[in-house]
Amino acid sequence: MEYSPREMMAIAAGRFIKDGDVLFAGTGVAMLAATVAKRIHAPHAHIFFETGGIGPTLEELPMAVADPRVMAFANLNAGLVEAFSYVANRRLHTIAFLGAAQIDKYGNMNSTVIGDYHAPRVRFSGSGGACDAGSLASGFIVFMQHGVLKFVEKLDYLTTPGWLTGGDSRRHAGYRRGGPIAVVTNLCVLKFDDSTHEMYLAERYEGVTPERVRENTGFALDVSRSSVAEPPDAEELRILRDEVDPQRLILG
Amino acid sequence: MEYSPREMMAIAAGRFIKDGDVLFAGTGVAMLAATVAKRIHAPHAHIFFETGGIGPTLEELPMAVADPRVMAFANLNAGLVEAFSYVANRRLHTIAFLGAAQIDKYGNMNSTVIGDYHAPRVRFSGSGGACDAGSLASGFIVFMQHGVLKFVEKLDYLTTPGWLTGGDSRRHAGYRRGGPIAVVTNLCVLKFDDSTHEMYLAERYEGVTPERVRENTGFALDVSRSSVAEPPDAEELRILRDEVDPQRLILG
Amino acid sequence: MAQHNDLGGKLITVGEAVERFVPDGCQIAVGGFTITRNPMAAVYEIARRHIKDLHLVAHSNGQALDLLVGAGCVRRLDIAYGGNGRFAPTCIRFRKAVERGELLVEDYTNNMMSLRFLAGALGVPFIPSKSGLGTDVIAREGFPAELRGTEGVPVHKLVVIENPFADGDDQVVLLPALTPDVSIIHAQQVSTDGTVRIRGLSFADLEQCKAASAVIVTCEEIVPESYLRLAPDQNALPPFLVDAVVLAPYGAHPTACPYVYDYDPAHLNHYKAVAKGDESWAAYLDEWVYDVEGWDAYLDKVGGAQLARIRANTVAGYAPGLDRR
Amino acid sequence: MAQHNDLGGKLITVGEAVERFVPDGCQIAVGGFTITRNPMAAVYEIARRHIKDLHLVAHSNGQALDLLVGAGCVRRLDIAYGGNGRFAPTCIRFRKAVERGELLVEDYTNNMMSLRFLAGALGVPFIPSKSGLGTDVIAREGFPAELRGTEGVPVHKLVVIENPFADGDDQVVLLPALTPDVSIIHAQQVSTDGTVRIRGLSFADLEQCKAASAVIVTCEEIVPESYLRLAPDQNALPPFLVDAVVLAPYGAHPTACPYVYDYDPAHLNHYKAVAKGDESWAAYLDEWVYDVEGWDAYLDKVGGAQLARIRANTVAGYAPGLDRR
Repeated sequence: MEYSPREMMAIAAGRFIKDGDVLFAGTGVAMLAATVAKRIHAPHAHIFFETGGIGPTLEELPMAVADPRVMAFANLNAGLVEAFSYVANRRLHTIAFLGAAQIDKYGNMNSTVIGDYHAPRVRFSGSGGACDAGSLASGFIVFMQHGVLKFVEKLDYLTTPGWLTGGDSRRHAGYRRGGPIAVVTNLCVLKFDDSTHEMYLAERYEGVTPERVRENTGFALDVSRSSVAEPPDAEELRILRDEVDPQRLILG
Repeated sequence: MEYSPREMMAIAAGRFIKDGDVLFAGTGVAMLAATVAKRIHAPHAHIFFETGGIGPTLEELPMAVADPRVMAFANLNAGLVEAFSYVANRRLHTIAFLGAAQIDKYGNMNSTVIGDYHAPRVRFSGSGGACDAGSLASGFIVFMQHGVLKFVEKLDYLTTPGWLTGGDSRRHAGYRRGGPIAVVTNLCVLKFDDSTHEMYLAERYEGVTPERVRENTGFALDVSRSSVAEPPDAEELRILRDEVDPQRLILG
Repeated sequence: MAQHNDLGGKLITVGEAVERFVPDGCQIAVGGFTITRNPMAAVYEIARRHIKDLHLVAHSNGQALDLLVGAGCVRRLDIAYGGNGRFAPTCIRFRKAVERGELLVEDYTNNMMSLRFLAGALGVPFIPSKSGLGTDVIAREGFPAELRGTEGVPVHKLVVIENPFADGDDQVVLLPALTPDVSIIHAQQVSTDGTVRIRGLSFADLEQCKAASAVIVTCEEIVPESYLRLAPDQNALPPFLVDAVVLAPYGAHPTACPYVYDYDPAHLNHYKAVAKGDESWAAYLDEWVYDVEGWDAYLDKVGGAQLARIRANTVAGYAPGLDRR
Repeated sequence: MAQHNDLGGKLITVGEAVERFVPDGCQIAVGGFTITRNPMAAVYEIARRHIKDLHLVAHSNGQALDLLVGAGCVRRLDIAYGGNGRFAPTCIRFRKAVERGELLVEDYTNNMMSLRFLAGALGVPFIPSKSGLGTDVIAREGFPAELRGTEGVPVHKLVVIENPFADGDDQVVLLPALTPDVSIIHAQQVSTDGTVRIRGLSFADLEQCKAASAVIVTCEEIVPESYLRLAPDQNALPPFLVDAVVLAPYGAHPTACPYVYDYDPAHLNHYKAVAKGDESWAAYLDEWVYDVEGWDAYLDKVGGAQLARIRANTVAGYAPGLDRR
């Protein structure tokens, strides 16, 4: 069965979601991943948005986290302060979905500038809630297009904390939990070593070689532990295409 | 026209309220003062409660600041955090009405214990919101029964900050505004000297001598600046008795 | 409307809820304020089970506080106000317990306590305040030094620092966050998926629940999920913060549950009278707590006519003209 | 229903409101978030009047932010996110202005900015956070040293301290409170006594208004005081915090006003296209800002059919099936 890299990304990321997780979603592929997972294997997962929309029915896909569609028929409508209190809540297993312009081998991310901070060549949106989710959630999953300009040795600006400088550095910085769980790209799924917290290739999609992943990564990457990812099945694709994004707003 | 000391207290205190003031009310005489003032000379005063009831119609008198009557037909119902943010709001001229077990010559008050703090002879309710209103509001007005056990040289416990040790001490402690404006008792109205911030007798009620006030005050009191208070007029009494507390829940 | 399900196992009896979430010695926050929306069905159950050594953290939860203290369930108390409005300017059993040295008390203020719950809810270790500078609320610690840093007791009652964003003369009080083991509140409605709606003032109930490790919600009724989803702006807590739901009609009695029933002045006045004497108080406990089988029996004792008398006007939220003297 | 009064002098035109409360150089917060409930009628008016040197403080107020920046009204910006969701992952005129060095930017996060407004609302000088430790959000200051401590700019971007209630390894970020000169929000309803009701998410609008020195509320409609008093739980701001009320139907266009109208995908896509070129952008400003007499003329330009197309289903809150590509 044919499927696009974006469809594979949504399904691969959705597999990290456990039933009962509380999901901090953004727009884009993250929303697809969360919604598909909830409809397939995590029916008791709760989706919420940094804007304060908690548990909406999402009958239509939101185009932004402030879209009225994140408020419609929700469990409750709150505000930013309350939404971030849920991200941080020690009782909840909150998983965030994040994207960025750059990522390094410890899963730290840049969504602020390319070039000098005070005279940037490119200015991006800035953190939004990404730094907060990276700081406060139980863990986060990253979506990236794979490429050497995005997977870099050194970030131009560290917006969102991953494993910082690896090892125990995250805990020593003052964080009690959290950190990146996986990076889901158009080529593969990357994870982090349990002790060094360095990124490694975990699963490559059908037809993708370890070499191709390595060529598209701007830092040395361990590809020795990789296997081929399970492709999406027909039911996953049907739900994704027919139920979740029939207008192909995000699938394109 | 006959009137009781409690009626005089409500009316005397109400006269300190200016149109547009935002009034932090408790139960008891404070509520009568606020309500009478709003119906007579301060129609644009806003009454609110530390529990979060903002601008209720008060068709019936509440028996506690959490009484459903402080919520009924209110401008809005909030919570404690929000209510105290209004007390502290620098834009608002918030006036609080407070009572206590003891008061000293600088208007500091005790509503916590009599005797040793760790083995008290008498335990009272504690601060509630009194310390907060004393700390954060634009000013506060105190209701007390006059007596040497209540107007004391030294408090057993300083619950609510008045002018602290007088002069500029309140500002040096870190407060930006506030402090006691007046003390309204069953005998008189006391104010505070503009520079020393010591209490003095400002107005004594009809038939009350300066000497009687002094005898009932446990510290040296300047009575040289006092005049006789204007008694309540018929309209004030009618509103108080017929409209505000027809059940005589507080007037007794 | 179909009969509600068991809310995924969350719908349990008040006895099960107390059994599971309120062990001896735990730190507990109860919702409501003085005479309104105290979770009394749960509080009576805690007293009935003789739960001991509770560390109660409260702003002004008058009636629940006094019953728990009077029944000997509480050993430590962080508190702003132990009173019940016009019914008891100082809660009577609370007062006696402190004067007899039966209770360790740490005094804060209402703003401080609500901010401490807010800090717990936000997941930050402390929160600043400009209240209490120069007062004994700041100068005096209530808990003995040996308790400091033990379970549920912060290493300092509070800390005063200079505002690092100012040039001086700007002292700020840092208050330690509260993260109670369990928070119990009473709400008007819980939906079949566990969403909570509170009507009228929420006091600090929501901050208490967000800060706590476990949340019990007793409620007047359970309503369809679809109903609460029609007006999400009015809902208070999401399902994922609620551990146990207890259906307890009149579960706040003798305190009020706005828009459902008023407080019960007859019971509160009776309480005030009997709380004054140790013997009459012991008799009250027997009559209303220990000899009562459960909440249904309690409501039978209150009596149908009295419950009818205090029923709230559903528009005003209280019982207009109720004799409250 | 009788025609509403002038709300005690508070009901003024959007021009009067901007004239009175938004001088050149002031610090301003605008409500809403990316493509929802931005106070656009006021924002277009600010642009039309060529207000200069604003210090805009924002979490993620996308569309308002980009128009104000693109019209050259903003000199300084405290910001968490300059984007517009799927319509513009980075706001286009914002991006150009930063890359050209026309804007001084201090980067925070959404949680930080909302907490900074909360601190301003609570009347405390700072508030703690556990966000951003070890990141450049903390390490890098955006504003030059010479601005520090001047009007509206804190002496430090933020301060990291050790948690005084812990034993070590517990760094905490202290964020300076925000107290903007003026906060402008758009609400669905204001009552004849000045009470404000917001439907759907409130974002950080309420904190912004409580922290500000002046508050302008533009609204879809003015309703009787007695109506909002029937459901006080649903109201957002009391009359005493509102300085000016502006009746501005469709006043959030092209952003959404939940339960009244959706965002306007046609306008947002057009905006995205024209914002990319300096000439086409200048033409947009002429066509939609400077050559437009006022809000009525703006709505005529949008056109009745398009306003009908985006009208919200009053139950769902948005326009189901709206073509949003």
